[in-house]
Amino acid sequence: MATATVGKPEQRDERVAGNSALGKVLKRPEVGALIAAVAVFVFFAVITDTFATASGASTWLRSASTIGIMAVAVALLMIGGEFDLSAGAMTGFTGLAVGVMTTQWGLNIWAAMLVALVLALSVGFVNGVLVMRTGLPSFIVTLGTFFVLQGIDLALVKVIIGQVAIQGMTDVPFYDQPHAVFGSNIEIAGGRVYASVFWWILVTALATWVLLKTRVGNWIFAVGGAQTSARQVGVPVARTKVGLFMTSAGAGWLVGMLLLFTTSTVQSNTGVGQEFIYIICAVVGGCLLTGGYGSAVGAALGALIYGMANQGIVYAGWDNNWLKAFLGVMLLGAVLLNEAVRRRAERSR
Amino acid sequence: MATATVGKPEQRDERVAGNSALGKVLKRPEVGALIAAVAVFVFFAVITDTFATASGASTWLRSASTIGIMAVAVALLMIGGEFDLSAGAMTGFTGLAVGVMTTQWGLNIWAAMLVALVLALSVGFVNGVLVMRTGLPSFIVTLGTFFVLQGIDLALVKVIIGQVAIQGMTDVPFYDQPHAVFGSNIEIAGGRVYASVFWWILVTALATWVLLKTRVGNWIFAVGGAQTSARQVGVPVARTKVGLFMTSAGAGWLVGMLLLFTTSTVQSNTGVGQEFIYIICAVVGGCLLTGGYGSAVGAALGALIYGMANQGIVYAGWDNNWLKAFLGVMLLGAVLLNEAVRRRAERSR
Amino acid sequence: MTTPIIEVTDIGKRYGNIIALADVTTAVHPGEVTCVLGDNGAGKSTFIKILAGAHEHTDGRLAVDGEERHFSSPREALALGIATVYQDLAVVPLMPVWRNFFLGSEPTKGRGPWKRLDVDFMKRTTKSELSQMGIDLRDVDQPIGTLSGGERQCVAIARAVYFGARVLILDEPTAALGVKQSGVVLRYIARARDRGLGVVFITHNPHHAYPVGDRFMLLRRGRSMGDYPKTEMSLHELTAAMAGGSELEALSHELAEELGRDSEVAKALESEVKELRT
Amino acid sequence: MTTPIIEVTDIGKRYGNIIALADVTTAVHPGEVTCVLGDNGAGKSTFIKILAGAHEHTDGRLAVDGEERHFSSPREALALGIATVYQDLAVVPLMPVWRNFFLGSEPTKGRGPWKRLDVDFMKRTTKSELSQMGIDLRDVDQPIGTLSGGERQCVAIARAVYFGARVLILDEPTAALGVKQSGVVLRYIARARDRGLGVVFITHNPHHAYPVGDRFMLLRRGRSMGDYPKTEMSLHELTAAMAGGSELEALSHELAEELGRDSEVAKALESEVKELRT
Amino acid sequence: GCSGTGQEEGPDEASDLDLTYAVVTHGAPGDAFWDRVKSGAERAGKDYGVKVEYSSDPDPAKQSQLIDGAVADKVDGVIVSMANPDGLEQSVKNAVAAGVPVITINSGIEKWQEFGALTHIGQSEQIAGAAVGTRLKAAGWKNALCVIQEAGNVGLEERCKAVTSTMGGKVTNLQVDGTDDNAVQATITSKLQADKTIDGVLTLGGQYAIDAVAAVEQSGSSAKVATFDLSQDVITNIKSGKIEFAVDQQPFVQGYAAVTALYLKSINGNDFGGGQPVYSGPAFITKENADAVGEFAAKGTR
Ligand SMILES: Nc1ncnc2c1ncn2[C@@H]1O[C@H](COP(=O)(O)OP(=O)(O)OP(=O)(O)O)[C@@H](O)[C@H]1O
Ligand SMILES: Nc1ncnc2c1ncn2[C@@H]1O[C@H](COP(=O)(O)OP(=O)(O)OP(=O)(O)O)[C@@H](O)[C@H]1O
Ligand SMILES: [Mg+2]
Ligand SMILES: [Mg+2]
Repeated sequence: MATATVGKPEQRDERVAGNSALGKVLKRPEVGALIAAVAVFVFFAVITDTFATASGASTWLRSASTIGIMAVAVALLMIGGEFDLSAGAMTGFTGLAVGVMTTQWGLNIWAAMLVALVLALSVGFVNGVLVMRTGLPSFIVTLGTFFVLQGIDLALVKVIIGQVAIQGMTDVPFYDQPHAVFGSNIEIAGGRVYASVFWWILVTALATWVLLKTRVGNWIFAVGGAQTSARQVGVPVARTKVGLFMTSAGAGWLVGMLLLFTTSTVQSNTGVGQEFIYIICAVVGGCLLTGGYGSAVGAALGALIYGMANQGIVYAGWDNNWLKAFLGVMLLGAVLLNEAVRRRAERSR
Repeated sequence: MATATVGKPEQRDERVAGNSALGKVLKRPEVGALIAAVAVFVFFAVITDTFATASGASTWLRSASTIGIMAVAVALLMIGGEFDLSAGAMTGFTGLAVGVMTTQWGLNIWAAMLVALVLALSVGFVNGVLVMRTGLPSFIVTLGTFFVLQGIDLALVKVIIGQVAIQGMTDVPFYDQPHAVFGSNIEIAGGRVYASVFWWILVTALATWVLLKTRVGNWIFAVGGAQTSARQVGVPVARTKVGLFMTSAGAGWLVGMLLLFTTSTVQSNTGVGQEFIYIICAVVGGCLLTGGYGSAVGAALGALIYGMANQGIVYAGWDNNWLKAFLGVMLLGAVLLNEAVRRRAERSR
Repeated sequence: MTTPIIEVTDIGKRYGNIIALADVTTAVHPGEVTCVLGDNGAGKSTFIKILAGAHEHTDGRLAVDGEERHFSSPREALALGIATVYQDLAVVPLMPVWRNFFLGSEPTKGRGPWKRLDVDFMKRTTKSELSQMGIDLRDVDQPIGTLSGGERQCVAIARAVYFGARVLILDEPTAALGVKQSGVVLRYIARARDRGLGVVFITHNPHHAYPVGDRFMLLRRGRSMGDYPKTEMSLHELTAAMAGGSELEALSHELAEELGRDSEVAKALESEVKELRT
Repeated sequence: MTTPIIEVTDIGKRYGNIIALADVTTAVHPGEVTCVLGDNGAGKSTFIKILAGAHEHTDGRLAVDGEERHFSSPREALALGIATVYQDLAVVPLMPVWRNFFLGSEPTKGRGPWKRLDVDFMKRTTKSELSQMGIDLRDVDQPIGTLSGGERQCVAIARAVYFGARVLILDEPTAALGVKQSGVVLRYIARARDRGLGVVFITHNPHHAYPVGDRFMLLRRGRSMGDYPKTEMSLHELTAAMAGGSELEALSHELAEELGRDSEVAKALESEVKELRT
Repeated sequence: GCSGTGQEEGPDEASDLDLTYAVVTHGAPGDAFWDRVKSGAERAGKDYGVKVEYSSDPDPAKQSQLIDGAVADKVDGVIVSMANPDGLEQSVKNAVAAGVPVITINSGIEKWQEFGALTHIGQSEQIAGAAVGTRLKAAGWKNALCVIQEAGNVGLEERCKAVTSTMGGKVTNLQVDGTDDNAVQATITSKLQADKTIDGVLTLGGQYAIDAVAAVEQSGSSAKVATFDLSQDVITNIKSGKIEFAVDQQPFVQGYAAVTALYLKSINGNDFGGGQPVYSGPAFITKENADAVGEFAAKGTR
C-alpha cells in the first residue's frame, strides 16, 4: 500500500521500470530540436564546403540571431497562451523611429533609442491591456496593431522623410557608440561574429532562467496551460500577460536596434511577414500553439534550424526557385525528427 | 426539488430570469459579425457615393466571394481544431495546374480540371494523414506543404512554361464552358454579379447545413472542442479530420478555378499570404482559434467585412499607404462590436 | 457459468517507464456486476480504459467473445456493445447537452442528401433521460461545460446506460452525485445486470459497491490482489479491503477521537485494524 | 459567539438569464465547520466560488471582517487567508506536480536578481505533504495531468490546507478519494477547526458531513432552506435532508427490493419517506 | 463660349472640371519603385489641380477588381500597370467600353493597343533589363547574381530574365527575404562564399544594393555591384565607387507623364504619344552624373 513506503523514499519504486537519467534528459522539450539542429548542421557540413567553416558559420549565425531573439520572446508569449502578430512590424517600427528622430529631427541618438523603447513598450502594454480587457483573441488584437504599425511605418515615414527607407544613418553624431553595442562584429577563428549573436545568447539564457527558475516563469506556464485554474489559485493573470506582451515588444525594439546598427538602414517593410517565422521557429522548437508548454532554448534552436536551412540551401547551390520547397521539406524533417525523439523518450525505460 | 417539475415541462422554471427569443438569437456566434458587417456597410455607404450602388457592391462582393469560400472551409477546419496554411497556395497551385495542362500540354480543359481536383484532394489527404499519424501540429505540417506547393508553383511552372504567369488561357478549346460555370457574370440591377458570389453563397449554405444538421457536423465540433473526449465516445476522429483537410483543399481547387476562369490567368504567387487572411476572416466571424466553436455563416460574414473594408477604403479615396492601418482599425472595431453584442446577449434577460 | 464477454489475461499498461498496471487476469460475465476496488492511483481507471479501448494495453491479452482483440479506438469497443462512463466524463464542454448526449451515435432522419440529425428526438430524449435520474435541466441547449459537476456526471451516465448494449463500464459514477442520484445509478446497475448485461463498476464507497456487486476485484499499486465472489466476502471485509494497507491504527484512533465514533470512516478503519490484529 | 470572518447577505449569482443562486444569507465563523448541503445543481459550487473570489456575485453583499468586499479575483481572497479546493481542482495539467502545488505562492531564495524558486524545498514539501495524505507519488516531476483522479484531488487539498490561513473552503474534496484518504481529509478539517480556522465543507456524503460539521446550510434549487446548528439535527434528519424532495417513496421501495435492505442509499431514502409521512 | 475678360478661348480650368484619375498598379505596398511612381502621379495631380487616387495589388485578380471599382466610381481616367495583361484584359476593356480613358504604364507594352488604351508610358521590365544586360556585358561581367527580393513577383522575374538574355554570361537568380535586411546580407554573403567565381551582383532595388555592398565586403569577394533604382545611400556608394552604376527607370516620370496624358485628354482631347508608346527611361547613374541627381534622390523622387 501507499503508506508502506512513507519514510523510506530511497527505496526503489516497483511501479517504475528503469529510470535512466538519459530518459529524463530526452524528455525536455528542446532536446528534439537540438538533435534536429545537429542533423541539419551535419547535412550541410557534408554536402557543402563552406557551411562548416568559420566564415560560413558567421553568416548563418548572423541570420539566425535576430530571428532567434524574436522567436524566444514570442515563445514566452506562446507558452503564456497568446500570440503577437505585431512582433515583426515592431522591429521595423523601432528602427524607423530612431532613424527618423536622428536623421530628420537631429535628436541625440541615445535619447532617440530611449524614446523608441518607450514607444515599443507602450504598444506592448496596449496590446496586453486590450487583450485582457476585451477578452478578444490576441491573434486579432495584435493583428490590428500590426496593421496600424505597418501603416505608420509606411505612410508616416513617407510623409516625414519623403521616402520609404532611412538614409544617411552613418552620418548621425555618436553613431558609432550604439553601433559598437548593436552593430559591430569581432573576428573569432577567422569568422566574424556579430553583436546580434551575443545578444541572442544573452536573451535565450535570460528567458530560460526566468521560465524555469522564477515565480514569473511558473506563472507563464500556468496562464498558458489553464488560465482559469491559474486565476483560481491566485496567479496575477493580467499582469503576467501584459508583461509578456511588453517583453515581446521590447525584444522587437532590441532587434530593431540590431538591424539599424548592423545594416545602417531600415525600410518601411522591414519585419513585415516575419511574425509568422518567429511563431514557426517557436513551434519547431517544441512550443505548443495552444500554450502552456515549450522552452526558450527550443525556440532559439528553431531559429538556428531555420537560419541554417536558409543559408545552407544557398551554399548547396540548389536552384533558388525551389528554396521554399527545400525549406518546407527541411522544416518538416526537423520537426518529425524532433517528435520521434520525444516519443522515443516517452517510451524509454 | 428536481423531481417536482418532472412531467410538467410547460411550467415556468423559477431558476431562469426571462427567456426572450431575442436573447437566444443574439447568442449565435455569427450575430455579432452580422451586426459588425452592417455597421461597416452603413459607414461606407454614408461616406462614399459609389459604395452602396449596384456597381460598387458588385466589386466588393466579388472580392469578398473568393476569400469567403476559403474562409468558410478554413473555419470548418478551425472548428475541428486544425489549421491549413497551404490553403492559399492551393488556390494558385490548382489554377496553375489547369493552366499548364491546357495551354502547354493541350489536355482537354475538363479533364485538366478533374486532374487538378484529384491533385488537390490528395494534398489535403496527405496533410490530414500526416497530422493524424505523426501527432505534429497541423500548423507545422501544412506549413511544410505550403512551402512545397509554393516551390512547385514557382520553380516547376517556370521550368515548364518559362514564365511565372499563365497566358493565353482564353484560346484553349472549350474555354467558355468552364468559364460560364466559374467565370461569368450576370447583370442584376445595373451591377455585375460574378459566378463566384453564387458559389460563395452555395458553399456557405452547404457548410452551415453540414455543421448544424448532420452527424459529421457534430463530430467536427467534438474533435475540435475536446479530441480525447470525442475519441472516447466513439467519434471517428481521424476520418473527420482528414475529411476536413480534404474539404479545405477542395475549396482551394474551387477558388483556383474561379480565379482562373474569371481573370483568365493565375501566377506563381497567387494565394501566397492569403492563408492568414482566411484565418483572420474566420476569427472575425466568431471562430475560436483553439477549436470547437464557430460558424460557417460567421466566417462568410468575416470575409464580407474584410472585402467591404478593403474596397471601401479605396472608394473613400484615403491615402493608399494608410490602407493597412485603416484596415486594422476597421477589423478591430468590427471584432469589438461583435464581442460587445455577444456579451450583451449573455447578460440579456 | 456463462461464457465471459470480455476476458483479460496478464494484462498490463505502461506509460513510458511508469507501470500503471501489471499482470491482471479477470473476466466480465453477462448478468454479473464486477466491482473493481482499490486505493487512489491503484490503476482502476487504467484497467477500464483498456477494456473500453481508450488505451491500448502494452502487455498481456484481451479477448472479447473468445476472440483476441487489440482495440485501437473506443469506437471498436462501442461497436461491440461496450459503453463506458469515464472518470473524467468524456464530454465536450462547449457543445450543448443534447449534442453531447448523442455524440458518436447520432440518430438521423430523412434519406440520401436529406439525411439529417433528428434534433427534436435528441432534445426530447436527453431531457427525459436526465429527469429520470432526478436532474431537471433548465435548457438542454446549455453548453455542457456550464452544468454543475453532478449534472455533467449524470449526462455521462445516462448516455452510457442508453447506449450500453452488452457491457456497461462505470468509473466512479457516483462520485459527484447526490444521495438520490446515486440511488438511481445503483438501480440502473441492478437493472442492467438483470437484463443480462455485464457490468464493471468502480467506486470508493463500500455501501455502493456491496449491494450491487457480484464479484470484487482488488487492485493494489497496479497489481491484482485477487477476484472474490460475493459469497466469500462480507460488507465488513470489503470495507476493510478498500481501506487497505497497514499502519492504520494510529489514524483510526486519532479519527475516532477527533470525530467521534459515529464516523463511517473511523469505523471502517477501526474494523480493519482489528482484522489485521487477528 | 465570535464575530464571523465572512458574512454574506441576500447574495445571488446570475449567469446571463440563468439564476444559479439567490438570496443566501449566512456567515463563516472561526473555529466552526459549516457544511453546505444540497442536491446536484443546487448552487453549492456557485456559492463557494463567490466566497473564494472566483466569481463576482451579482446581487447582495459580501463582507470579510465586517468590511464589504467585491472580490474581482481569487488573489484578493487568498490575500485575506481564504484558501479553496475547487470541485474541478484548479490544476494546470501540463505542469509538474510540485509546480502546481505552489502555484501562485511560490517560495523563493536568494535576493535581488538572484531571487529564484526554492526548487528543492518545493519538491520535498510536495512529496511529504502528499505522503501524509496516503499518496505515494512516483515522481513529483510528473505532469499533474497524468495523475489519477484521486491523486490529483489530494494535491489540491494538500495545497489548500498548506496555504489556508483563516478560512478553508472545500468543494466535495472527498469525491474521488479512497476510504483512507477521506479519513485524512476529515482529520484535516477537524484540525483546522481546532486551530481556529473557519471551514466551509461541501459533500454529498452524510457520513462525512455529520461528524465534522458544526452547522448545516441547505441549498435547494439555488435558494437557501435555512442554516441549522448540529444540536438541532440528527444524522438521520441530515441524511433525509440531503436526499431531499418528495416522490421518493417509489424509488425507495424499488431500491430496497432490488438492492436489499443493507444499501445505505435505500435506507436513506426510506427514512426520508418515513419522515415525510409523519 | 465667350468671356468678358478677353482671354483667348482655351482648355477649361481643371478645377471647374473636377477631375479624378485612378492609378492602379501591381506594386507591393512600400516598394520603393512604386512609391516614386505614386509620388510622380500625385505631384502631377497637385500641379494640375486634379484628384489622383492611387491603389495597388500584386495579385492580378485583385488589381482587376480595383480597376472595376474605379470605373464604378466614375473616375475620369485610369492608369494601369499591366504586369499580367491576361488578368487585366477584361477590366481594361470594360473601362474603355464605359468611356473611361485608359493609359498603361510600366509593363504591358505588348497589349495596350489591343486593349484600347490611349497610350503606353514607360519602360517595361523587358526593355530596362535588356539595357542593363548590355551594359553589364560591356563592363565585362561573366557570372552575375540577380537578387530577387520578392518571390514570384512577375516584374522582377522578367527583369532578371531580360538581363540574362543580353548579358551573355551566366546569371543566377537569388531569392532573398526582402523584409529582413539582415537575412538579405547573410544570403548574398553565403552565395558569394559558395561560388567564388561570381563577379557581379545585380540588385533590383536601391535598398538591396546597400546590403549587397556589405555582403561583398564580408565575403571578401571582388564582385562588383550594380542596381536598379536610386536612393541617397546608393548615390553615396556610387560616388565612393562601391556601386558601379544604378539604373534609374525614372518611375517618377511614369506617374507624372501618365497623369499629364490623361489631363491633356480631359481638357483638350489630345492623344498623348500619337498612338505610339512613350519611353520614360532608362537613365544610367554613374560616378560622373551622380552629383546631378543626388539632390532629387534624397527627396525620394528619383
Ligand atoms: N457558467 C454557467 N453558465 C450557466 N449556468 C451555470 C454556470 N455555472 C453553473 N451554472 C448552473 O448553475 C447551477 C448551479 O451550479 P453549481 O455548480 O453551483 O451546482 P452544485 O450545487 O455545485 O452541484 P453539484 O453537486 O452537482 O456540484 C447548475 O444548474 C448549473 O447548470
Ligand atoms: N498518462 C499517464 N502517464 C503517466 N502516468 C500515468 C498516466 N495515467 C495514469 N498514470 C499513473 O498510473 C497510476 C494509475 O492511475 P489510475 O488513473 O488508473 O488510478 P485509479 O486507480 O483510477 O485512481 P483513482 O481512484 O484516484 O481514480 C497513477 O499512479 C497515475 O499517476
Ligand atoms: Mg480513477
Ligand atoms: Mg458543485
